[in-house]
Amino acid sequence: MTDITLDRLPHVEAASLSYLTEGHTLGSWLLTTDHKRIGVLYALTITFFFFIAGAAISVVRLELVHPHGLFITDEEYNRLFTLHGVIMVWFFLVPSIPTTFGNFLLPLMIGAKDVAFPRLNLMSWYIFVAAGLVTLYALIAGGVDTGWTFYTPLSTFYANGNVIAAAAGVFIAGFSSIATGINFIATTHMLRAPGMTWTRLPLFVWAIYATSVVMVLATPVLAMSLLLIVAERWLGMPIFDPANGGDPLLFQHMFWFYSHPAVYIMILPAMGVASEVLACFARRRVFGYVAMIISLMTIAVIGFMVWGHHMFVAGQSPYANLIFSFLSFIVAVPSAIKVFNWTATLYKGSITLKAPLLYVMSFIGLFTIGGLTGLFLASVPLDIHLHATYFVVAHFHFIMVGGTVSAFFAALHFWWPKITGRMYPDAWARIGAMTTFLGFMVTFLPQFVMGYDGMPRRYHVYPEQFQPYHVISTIGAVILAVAYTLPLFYLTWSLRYGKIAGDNPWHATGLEWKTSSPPPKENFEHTPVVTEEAYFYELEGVEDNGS
Amino acid sequence: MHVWIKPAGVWIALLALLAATIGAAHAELGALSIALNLLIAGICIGLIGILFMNLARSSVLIRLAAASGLFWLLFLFVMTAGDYLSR
Amino acid sequence: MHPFALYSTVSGYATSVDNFFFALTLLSIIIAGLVFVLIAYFSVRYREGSPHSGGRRPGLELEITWTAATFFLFLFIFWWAASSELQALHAPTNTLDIHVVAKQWMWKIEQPNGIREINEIHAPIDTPVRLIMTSQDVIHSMFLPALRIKQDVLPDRYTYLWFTAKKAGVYHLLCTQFCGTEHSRMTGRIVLMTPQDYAHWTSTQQPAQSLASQGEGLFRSLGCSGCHGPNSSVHAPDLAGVYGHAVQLSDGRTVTADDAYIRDSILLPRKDIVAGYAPVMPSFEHIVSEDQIVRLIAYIKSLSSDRVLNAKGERK
Amino acid sequence: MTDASALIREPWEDFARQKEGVSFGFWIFIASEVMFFGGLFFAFAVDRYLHTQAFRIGLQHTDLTYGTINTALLMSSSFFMTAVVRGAPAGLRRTTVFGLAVCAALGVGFLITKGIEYHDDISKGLIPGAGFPLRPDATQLFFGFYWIMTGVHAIHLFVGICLVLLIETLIVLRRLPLQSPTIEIIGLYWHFVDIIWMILFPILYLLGRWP
Repeated sequence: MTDITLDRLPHVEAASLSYLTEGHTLGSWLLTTDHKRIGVLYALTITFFFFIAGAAISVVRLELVHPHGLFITDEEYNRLFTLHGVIMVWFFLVPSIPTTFGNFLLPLMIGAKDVAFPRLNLMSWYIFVAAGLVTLYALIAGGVDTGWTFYTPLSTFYANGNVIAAAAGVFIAGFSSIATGINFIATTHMLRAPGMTWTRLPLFVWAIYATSVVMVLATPVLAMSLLLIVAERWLGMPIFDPANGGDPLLFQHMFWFYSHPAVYIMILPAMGVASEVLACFARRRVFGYVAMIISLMTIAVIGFMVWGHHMFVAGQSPYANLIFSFLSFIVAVPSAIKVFNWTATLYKGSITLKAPLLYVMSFIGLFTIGGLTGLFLASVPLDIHLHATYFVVAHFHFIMVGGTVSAFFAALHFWWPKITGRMYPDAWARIGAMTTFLGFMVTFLPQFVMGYDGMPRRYHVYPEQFQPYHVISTIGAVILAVAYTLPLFYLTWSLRYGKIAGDNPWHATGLEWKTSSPPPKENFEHTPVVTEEAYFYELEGVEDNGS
Repeated sequence: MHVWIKPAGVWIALLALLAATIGAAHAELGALSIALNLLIAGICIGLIGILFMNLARSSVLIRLAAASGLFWLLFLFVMTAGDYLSR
Repeated sequence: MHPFALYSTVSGYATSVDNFFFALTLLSIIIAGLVFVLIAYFSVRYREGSPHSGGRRPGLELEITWTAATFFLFLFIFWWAASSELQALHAPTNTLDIHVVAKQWMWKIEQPNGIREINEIHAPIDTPVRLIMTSQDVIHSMFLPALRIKQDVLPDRYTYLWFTAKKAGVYHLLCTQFCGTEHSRMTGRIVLMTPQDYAHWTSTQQPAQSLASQGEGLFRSLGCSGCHGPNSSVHAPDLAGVYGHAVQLSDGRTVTADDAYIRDSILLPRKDIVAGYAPVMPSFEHIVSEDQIVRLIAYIKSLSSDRVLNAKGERK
Repeated sequence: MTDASALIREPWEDFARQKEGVSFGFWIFIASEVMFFGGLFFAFAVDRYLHTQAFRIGLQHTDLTYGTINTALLMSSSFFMTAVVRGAPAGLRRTTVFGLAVCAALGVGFLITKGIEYHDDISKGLIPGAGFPLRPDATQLFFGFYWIMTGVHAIHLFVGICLVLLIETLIVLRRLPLQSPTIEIIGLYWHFVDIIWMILFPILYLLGRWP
């Protein structure tokens, strides 16, 4: 079998060689240490959480059609948006791309057999599932009404609900994040194939690496802030309690020290995906490869020093406001550079508008809008007005949903043939991509307007003047819901009926495409040796043809 | 036997520092006393980290990993100090 | 209420915020438009099989250009925003002070002359007005969208907002820090009136004792006057003229005796001890309520303005 | 070394590199732990800055004797752990088994001392809440930190003792070769827990102790 390439084999035999067929029992999945299978386990888990949190916000969105609500109480409303926030942030967005595609692709992309610590990797999935179940229990049985931010003293003394269990769940999820981060950092440093130098690494690997650094160093501070909340609420240990001279702002500092970098945990991998997909479908090297790496790392580091822009009206010193505002503008520079580089990657390329590229274009568009509105919120006087209004809601949904989720779908469509060995119907996927973009814009653009007009977030009942915007937003949400459910159908369909993909359906560079689809358990028959730079597409080195 | 001898020196040094720091805490030196306590704590940590945890003979990569936590912690302390000191 | 308030002329500050907002919006549309148009244009011009595909692209020079351009553009926006923030930082000294105590889920307002309101602030235009705010329970946030201002309201601490409105009208007052079940119902109105109307409104309300004179009563009934009164035998600081002035502390620091300082001195007397005095004052924590503190401060403040007036009078 | 080649695990191909990788991975974990405790020290630093005097009053009510004994115990345990980590790869079985036993014993000694100290604290009523004996109220913040900091540290130490006893058992049963990188990383963990105490000791027992 050494001389025959896999796609020439009848597919039954080809399939028998892959990681998917290494065992068919449930045990062979639940006890696997194969990074690819763990990636798939994560994918299933976070999809579950995505739809749970999506269902919660659907109710909220529908409720907001009427200024006085339609069918739920204030308390239920508060619990639903808290559930949406907590689950989406910690059980979908933070783990989304790193744990699924990071797990699946990182060893493949650097030519390794597996991640550095495979058993730790499996353990981190179990921790994640356990954390998810604890949190879900807390949010559904009894509920939590603090918002995902757990601000004290509301969360410690006044909120009724399962704050302790919810905080414990998120705390446990932190271990999973940290374990994954450690694994990825060690893998990237120690297990690169011969010739895979740092300047030949695909940008996705760089992005996952930068993300892992943030995960490992930011998550523990969140863990500590939650632990202190629990100690205060449960054991009565005063830390933030203003009655004893404690400072609620201290909690906010600790919370945002994690939760701002968490946005970079969400968006950096998305940036990596965008670079991979753009290069492939433009048939060109990513424009400014080195600049892309520098900006990734700059964002990861400076991203740690901007959290105070969440606290401009919190009672923070006005001078600290200025410093945080300044650094927030600085961290926007590398983000802008990345957008320019992606755009320039298309320049003089040879572009095919396949579904993954459409998703990436949607990512770039939405991320650009999200990034630019970030400048508004980095400006102190504007943020004073906009803070805690729908403008902020729209801004971070553009980044975290428009950006990260679009990129997640791009990755799903780009690597689907590699993961499953099957092609999906591209026409349906393109419809999906365009519907997502449309639905997203309809949902969230009106929120910028009503936010500036003064519509506060987390409001169950609201002044009537905002109703038209809410109605448009809800219509958009319906479109968005359809767009997000659509892939569920055609991708599932493709598992059985899709065309056999072959090793490299996109003719992409990158080591993951040099092995079979789906890859064998050990990834590569022989350890690959890398001799060329990343994204060495055919148009590189082709001289100008004079036109 | 050699595995005991070198660490024993560090052990004795640590215990001596413990005595010194308690002395410093009781001497009425005001802020200097606090500075001494913290300085001695720093020396103890340095001894354990560098000699016991073998950072002295570890690779650059491992030293970087060890330093990264402290470096990032600086962000937390310095940026927040900016708030509390100028409130 | 204003149906569509995207451009506010209620105060000069609000208008300047709006000008900045729309300038930034225009700039954003240009940048986003540029990116969108280029992506669309490239997708068509360099589509698969296009004769224009391939060939050398610019490199480092372009990278440096747009990095520098972005950097300086953002620096400029920061400068604009920061200078606007710094201008609005300090309230004028002669403000009309309105006290706000927030609680789940209600705003309690006290006018300087003792009139109490719930979820409603009456304030004159063309007059600098300052809101002195604190909370009895969780963190709330005072948001006056028409004036483009907002400030979190914290328990056991004072925060401030100030504005000089120039257009009378009735506008929203909203809580924008999630504060529990009925957060979205913790709303009210700010009624901006001409100074004449405001004076008229004040005179038609229930005649109440002014905050300061209520405070004077408390000053006696709580026993403050026993030590701080002019004829006391206890060695305690004289409070007349303290407000608004620098106080030398025993540990060498100097602080300005503002509302927060006086509040701390009542609740946490050992925190900032005035130089030359023994720390003998008991804490009034859990003894006085936020409402009472507001009155005590108003009284101490009034001692200060009396003194200033007297001094002026004597000089005459 | 035949013993070592049996220790190679997927996906590693070379034992020295695996050892380096494991130790690198563990150092990243320590960096993460530094941030975890760092957050706690940070909160302490802020509150101490806000209430310097109250924190001094609180600190004067912790028991320096127990603190000192415990510091000496942990310093000594680190010494024995170092001998273990140096001795094990050289094949010094007796040194390893003896060193680990002493380590665990010193760790248990620490927890017992801490337990007695907790008992004393409780009998003095030094638990924040209604009826707290000290004034001003911010002393309660200090004791909030005292309980949380020593508690989280004690949990870490307890985990450390369990790990030490686990590898001790495996080594005695000859199920864990002396060359295993596991011994080194458990040593690193032990030292790290010790280092945390080196910070807790001055900030809870010493800073501003003078009367």
